[in-house]
Amino acid sequence: MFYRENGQFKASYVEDLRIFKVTQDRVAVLALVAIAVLLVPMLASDYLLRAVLIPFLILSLAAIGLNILVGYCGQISLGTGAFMAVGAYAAWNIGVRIPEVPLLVQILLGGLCATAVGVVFGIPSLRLRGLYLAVSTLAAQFFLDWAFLRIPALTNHSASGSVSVGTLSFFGLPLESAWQKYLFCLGFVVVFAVIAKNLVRTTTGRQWMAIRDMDIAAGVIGIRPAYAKLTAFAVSSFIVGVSGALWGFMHLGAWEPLAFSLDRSFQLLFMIIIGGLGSIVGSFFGAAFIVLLPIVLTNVPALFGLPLSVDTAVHLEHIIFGSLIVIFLIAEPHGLARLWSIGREKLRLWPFPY
Amino acid sequence: MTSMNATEAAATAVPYLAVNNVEVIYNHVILVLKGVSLQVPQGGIVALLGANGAGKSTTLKSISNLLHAERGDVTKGNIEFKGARIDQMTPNELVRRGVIQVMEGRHCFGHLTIEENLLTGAYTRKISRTELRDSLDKVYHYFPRLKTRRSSQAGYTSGGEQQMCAIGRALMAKPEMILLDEPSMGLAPQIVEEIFEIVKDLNGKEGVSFLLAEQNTMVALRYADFGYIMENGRIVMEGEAKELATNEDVKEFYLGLSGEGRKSFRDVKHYRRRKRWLS
Amino acid sequence: MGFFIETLLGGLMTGVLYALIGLGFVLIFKASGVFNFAQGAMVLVAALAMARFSAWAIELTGSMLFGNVIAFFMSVAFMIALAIAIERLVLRHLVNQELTTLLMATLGITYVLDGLGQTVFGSSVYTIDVGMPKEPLFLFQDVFEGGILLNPDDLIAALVGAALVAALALLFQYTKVGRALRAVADDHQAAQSVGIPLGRIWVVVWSVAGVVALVAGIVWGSKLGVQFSLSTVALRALPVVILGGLTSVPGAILGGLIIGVGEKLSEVYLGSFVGGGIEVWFAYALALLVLLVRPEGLFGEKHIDRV
Amino acid sequence: MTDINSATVTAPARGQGEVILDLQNISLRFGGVKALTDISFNVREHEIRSIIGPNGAGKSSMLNVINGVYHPQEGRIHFRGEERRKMEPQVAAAQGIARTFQNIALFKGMSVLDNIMTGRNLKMKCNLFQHALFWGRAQKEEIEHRIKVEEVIDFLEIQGIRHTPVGRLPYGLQKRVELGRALAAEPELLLLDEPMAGMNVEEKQDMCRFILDVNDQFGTTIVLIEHDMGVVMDISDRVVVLDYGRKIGDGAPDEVKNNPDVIAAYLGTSH
Amino acid sequence: QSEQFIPLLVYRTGSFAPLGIPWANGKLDYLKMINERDGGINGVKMVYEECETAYNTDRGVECYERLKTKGGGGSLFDTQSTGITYAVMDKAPLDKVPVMTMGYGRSDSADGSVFPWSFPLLGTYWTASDIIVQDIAKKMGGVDKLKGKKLALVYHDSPYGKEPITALQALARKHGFELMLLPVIAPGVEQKSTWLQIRQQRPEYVILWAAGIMTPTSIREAQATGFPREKIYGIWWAGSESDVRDLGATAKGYNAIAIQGSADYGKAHDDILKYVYDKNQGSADSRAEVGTVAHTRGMMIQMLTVEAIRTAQEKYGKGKAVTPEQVRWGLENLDISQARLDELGFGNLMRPVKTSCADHMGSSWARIITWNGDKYETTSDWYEADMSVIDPLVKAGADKYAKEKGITPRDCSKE
Ligand SMILES: Nc1ncnc2c1ncn2[C@@H]1O[C@H](COP(=O)(O)OP(=O)(O)OP(=O)(O)O)[C@@H](O)[C@H]1O
Ligand SMILES: Nc1ncnc2c1ncn2[C@@H]1O[C@H](COP(=O)(O)OP(=O)(O)OP(=O)(O)O)[C@@H](O)[C@H]1O
Ligand SMILES: CC(C)C[C@H](N)C(=O)O
Ligand SMILES: [Mg+2]
Ligand SMILES: [Mg+2]
Repeated sequence: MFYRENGQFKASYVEDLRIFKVTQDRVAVLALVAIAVLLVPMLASDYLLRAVLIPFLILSLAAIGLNILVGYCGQISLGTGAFMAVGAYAAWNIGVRIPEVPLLVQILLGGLCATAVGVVFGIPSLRLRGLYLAVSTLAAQFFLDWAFLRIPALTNHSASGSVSVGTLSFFGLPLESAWQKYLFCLGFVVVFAVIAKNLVRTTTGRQWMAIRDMDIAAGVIGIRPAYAKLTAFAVSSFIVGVSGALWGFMHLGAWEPLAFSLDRSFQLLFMIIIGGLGSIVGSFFGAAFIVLLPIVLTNVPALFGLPLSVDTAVHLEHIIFGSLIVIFLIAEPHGLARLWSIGREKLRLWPFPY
Repeated sequence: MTSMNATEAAATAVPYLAVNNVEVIYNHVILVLKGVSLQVPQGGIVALLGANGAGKSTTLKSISNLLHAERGDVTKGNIEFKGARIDQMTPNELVRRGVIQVMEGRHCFGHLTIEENLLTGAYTRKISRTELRDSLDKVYHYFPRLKTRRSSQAGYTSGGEQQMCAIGRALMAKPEMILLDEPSMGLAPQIVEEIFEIVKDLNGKEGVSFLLAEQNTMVALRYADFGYIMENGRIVMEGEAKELATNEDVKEFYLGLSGEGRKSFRDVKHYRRRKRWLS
Repeated sequence: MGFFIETLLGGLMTGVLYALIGLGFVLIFKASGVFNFAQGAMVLVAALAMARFSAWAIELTGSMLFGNVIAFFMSVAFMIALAIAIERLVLRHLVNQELTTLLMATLGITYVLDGLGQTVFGSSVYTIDVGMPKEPLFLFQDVFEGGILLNPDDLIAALVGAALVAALALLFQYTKVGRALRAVADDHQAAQSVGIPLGRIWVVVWSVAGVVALVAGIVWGSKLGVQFSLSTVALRALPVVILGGLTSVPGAILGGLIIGVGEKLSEVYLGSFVGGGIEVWFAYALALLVLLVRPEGLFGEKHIDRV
Repeated sequence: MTDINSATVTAPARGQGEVILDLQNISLRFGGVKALTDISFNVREHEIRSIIGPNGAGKSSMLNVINGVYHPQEGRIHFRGEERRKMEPQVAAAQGIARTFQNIALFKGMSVLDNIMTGRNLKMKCNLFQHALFWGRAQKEEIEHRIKVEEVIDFLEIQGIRHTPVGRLPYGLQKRVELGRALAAEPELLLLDEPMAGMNVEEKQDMCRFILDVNDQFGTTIVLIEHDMGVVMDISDRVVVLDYGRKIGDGAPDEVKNNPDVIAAYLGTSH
Repeated sequence: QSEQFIPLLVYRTGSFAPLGIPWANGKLDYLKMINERDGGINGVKMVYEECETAYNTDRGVECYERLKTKGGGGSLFDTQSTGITYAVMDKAPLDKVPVMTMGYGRSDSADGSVFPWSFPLLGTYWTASDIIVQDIAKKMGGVDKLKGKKLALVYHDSPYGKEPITALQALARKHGFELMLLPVIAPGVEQKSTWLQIRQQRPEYVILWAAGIMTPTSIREAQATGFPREKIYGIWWAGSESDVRDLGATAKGYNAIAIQGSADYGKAHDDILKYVYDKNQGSADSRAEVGTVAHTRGMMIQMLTVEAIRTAQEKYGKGKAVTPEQVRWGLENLDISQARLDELGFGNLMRPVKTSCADHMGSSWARIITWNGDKYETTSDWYEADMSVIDPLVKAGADKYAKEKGITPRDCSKE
């Protein structure tokens, strides 16, 4: 009853082109952003910010990047972790070698390096498809893992192979406390989410989706497959690279290649599948789900006073995690985003069932 | 009145296949069939007609239980075959009982050759090599074109060849009841006639019953005994095929015949709004 | 020269072991068009089951041979039960879904198996001892200095692997079930429509894949010990099946050999120049190179593109 | 036997225009399968040119040759006077050739509107960065093209399903959307592969109307494959008949209808 | 309040679980024993919470974030992982929590003037490297025999495995031996080419920087390529019973370094059995685990923790819980004499430790143990690292770190 779009007519195409077409949605999203910017930093505990919200934001960003490639352009990638690593290491190297470069630029340049690498590893996509392509991205994953582990120049000859970042600042403002880092990440996420949404709702996005859905037909319409695929790789790796740099700089502070291992790639893939392939909001849902689930799972038994040893808890977490993935896929193969939209559909029809 | 006759016909015939008041919902939200009931008598050929999106394919798939694969659910009603409920059976059991569907859009196994495609049709039959050979020859006899393409991968054959392959594959199962979804689609006129001749042949000689969803109303009504017309997920009209063929509305909307006979496609000037029997 | 041959042999042996794991992938892919990421976890679970059952059975019977045989059959039963459970609980509900969905489901299964396997069977290192000879053989000692080293356990494993491959290749090529499997992989719904019982087919295939996983688990487990990390060897086997073609049983073997040899030679001869540790990505790069020439792998089925 | 290819074809009442597409001695093989053998025919500006023939005759392959999906082993193709031997479909699209497919090739995951918008892909000039910001030019361009697309949507009367994902649409509507996508490109040459398969008479009538109107209003040249002889004979200007990859007839509908080779190979006696 | 919160980062799952489980149990058992036997430290009960890292750096960081402020502040973090240590190294000074890394972690953090918050007590990978080389030299009949010889380092390719390289290279330069570096990719189950290379190059000895599943795999591959087990030296984390037990005779002759005397059995073990296991409070599945090398190390770590807290209490108020910052002071002013060790039941397991502002390691004693097919035997006398080699490396590393991070080192002579 409350969620109705009756009476909201779109009088112009500009209105129809809005990201959130229903007034209620628009209000809700603005409110959400306002809360995220104003209320959360004030109210959230340090732990909540550092261990939940910051990882959630950064992983959402990475998921958006990956979703562009997998969800929109249909190119399966298992090398996301490696592309994050490229962003992180590149930004770090720039910072170490040219300390004058401001942090923001460092991170964006990290993203650009990831773009370059992403495009190179995207080239096989011009010939390969599906799982065979996934293998080429796995090659990227393993090769880059190796490179960051074995090429001393990339870690500035750090003996342990792990690198760490110094004190951070954003154009003179310190970036030390949790809320500062949180706001910094939030800024990135909002900006890139809007950019990503813009891309996917215009020609670029339609080209990607066309390639995903049927590449021959796309060619017949005049879409250049090579261009579409490589731009998808480029944009996706850029966003993923930026998120990698944020992950390294804002979340970890110090890292080794293992932080961007294949597990990370799978984790991100899970996020977008659970969240919803080809959906920007879905990326947020997926990230929230994956970040929160382990935390909930470790805390819930304690709430009920069940003492679980950590290893049982971890194994149980795996079991529950795996089962939930399967259950979700069965319930709705298109992810939380689709469940969300079905929910809204029902709400719109409510109180009538169909 | 046609509907009077129809009910009489249905009452007298043995309810061989009976669809009773079926409701189908896709994806938990999209209501597609809104209480469909129909019967196919033993040895009958029944046509299911209707516009695009009326729900013909959905009806057939709810009988053959292929709906699950499309996230569709029969939420109300039931389906009986030879007196037994079949709505909970797996497609495999149905094929064993003799009910098989030829799906719309061919659905050949692209990587298998034409001959392998045909052989998969006999999966449920426990028969000797020679019997299998005979069945295969029978199909090749019906569709000589398939024989020449027998060792090509189905994915590379032409649209019409695939259609023949799909029908031939179903015949390999030696079914008692075939649900044919748009068999004529994409086939050359000659072949269309041939296919319907095959239908008639199987019906006459082997007593196979048919429920066919067809857009080619003209041909369908010529070969069918009985017909149902669907609109928007409901049966809006039913009757003996001959009667339907002479019904004015049917003539106008499904046969393209108006008072003075068939009009050239070039001359049908304005887009006519389709008359709805029910909405 | 002696060393080269040795490395080559080592590579070939490893290759067959990879192929043994790759086989599991190929089986399931052929039969449902699904790439089963859970294969590694299945190897782990199978090996865990075997290790625990055999410890128990050997103690009970006091005979290593008997104990192992009993444990083997118990493990086979366990893998079949697992296959049935997977079909009931997962696959059945995902008929006709997109490939990515099924792929993800197998990733979900991986997690469940990892957790379940370790909860049920424990997470320490266990041993499987089926009495494989462990001491190396040195051949041609008079021809090459130090002889050529050959591990008899590898050799036995290779023979087992080759036998398994031959049997499965025959199954696929010449039986009605083989054809039905391929049909299922092409189009679930159409396969259902002609009466192929998807459920049963899947149970069969996952069971066979489970048994293959068990054999792989026994071979690898008796080499490495059975522990969580065993599942990671599956990732090493991935380039193998890709190279051979995801749909080809003999491809898995050939791919295994090529990758095994390529990997070992590269590590031994090139690795030292760049700091070592290159074999993992080298295997992938090798597979990728072949793919660029043949996008569907050496023996894989061509993707059908028609409009 | 007379050489069909050299036989001159009498120009029908309509379609007097220039030859815009000329195919000479096209042969296409797939391994051992000869899909097309030494086929020549042309298409004149503004006409509706039909290709008919039994199943597997090579009709779809012919369209695939015209728009560059298949590359014939032999033969020459002139489009608008320019010769081309081998080209990619994107290039054909850029030259103004659009088409629909026999097995619907819509982008399943996208809405009707987006599908049709992809048809305007070649006409849109903004780049990635402008799209990313979606401000100023990009937005203006999007709206301009949206207006064109809305025209197509109105023309095909599919307003109601604008935002529906195409995968959920019934077959017939999908065909219509596919036509919309091709029309959105404002093509000079439109290739239609069995646009009316799976439709009932009323829907075929609608479809014919659309085709004729496109042909009339925009002067679009149309190459049509169709098995419904009623439709073909009623609306085409000239008809080519293929059988087993060879051309067995070419001419005005009436001529073709009475050609004994054609009757034997394709039409059969009952029509 | 009168509870002292101890965060416990552990890995009971993952590829290092075989090592991680007894290790974590040892840590737990000691705390339980202290609570049970002494009623805590001067009446302050120890409370604790385990957090599973799976040896995964970012899970470790998350655990750290979660536990650092819990229960009045996590007294100190023993991350059990070099990787996690590196990651929290920069956070700890800001959060003011000490990081104690007994026998692992960042070797140059022994320099307390640059790393006030880090405590690699009892020895680092650099001191371990030196001691292993000392023993090898001894077996070969003198340091001069090393010249021109070849030693191979087979290592887990992670910060953990790479840490000793700096020291071994320095030693190679000093003694004139050649060092072969053979990385093994995590988790270390595929080592065929590594050992083929060893077979080809025939190094004199192999130094094995392995852990978890990688260790038995290495030994198996050594057998498969005919490399004598007597010529392998494992780092202490590769020298637990879980690494070799299942191999039995296959591993016979395999050497490992033991941090301090951690392969021995002491009175502390008896106390644990008595106060914990006899009351069915034991963390391990079987009491046989008590006394195994990895379990004993867990106990040692926890003993050092408890003693650091006790030291802190002595300064900041007995019988009161101390803050992490105060624990740091305790760690920096540890002074455990042999007498005190005997009292604690660690008399034969350890040698005295004394830390200071400049020396955060305290001591670097170690012995070599050898697997006899059935159990480990101590086969060497006590060694101490040659600090003339190690100290310059620590200094160089610490200076570089200070420069990178803009840290002004404390002046230890003033403290
Ligand atoms: N998988 C699906 N999910 C959602 N809606 C569906 C699905 N399949 C069909 N529908 C909807 O159900 C309705 C009936 O479709 P159906 O395919 O049964 O029609 P039809 O009568 O066979 O049409 P046609 O003649 O075009 O084949 C259509 O409106 C269609 O949009
Ligand atoms: N890519 C391909 N590979 C192999 N054979 C092909 C390929 N494309 C077409 N063929 C073969 O070429 C012949 C002509 O096919 P085409 O699709 O052009 O027929 P068509 O005239 O369109 O028939 P229909 O009316 O049945 O659609 C067929 O026998 C088909 O099997
Ligand atoms: C050996 C490993 C499992 C842990 C070890 N403490 C390290 O330095 O990382
Ligand atoms: Mg239909
Ligand atoms: Mg065709």
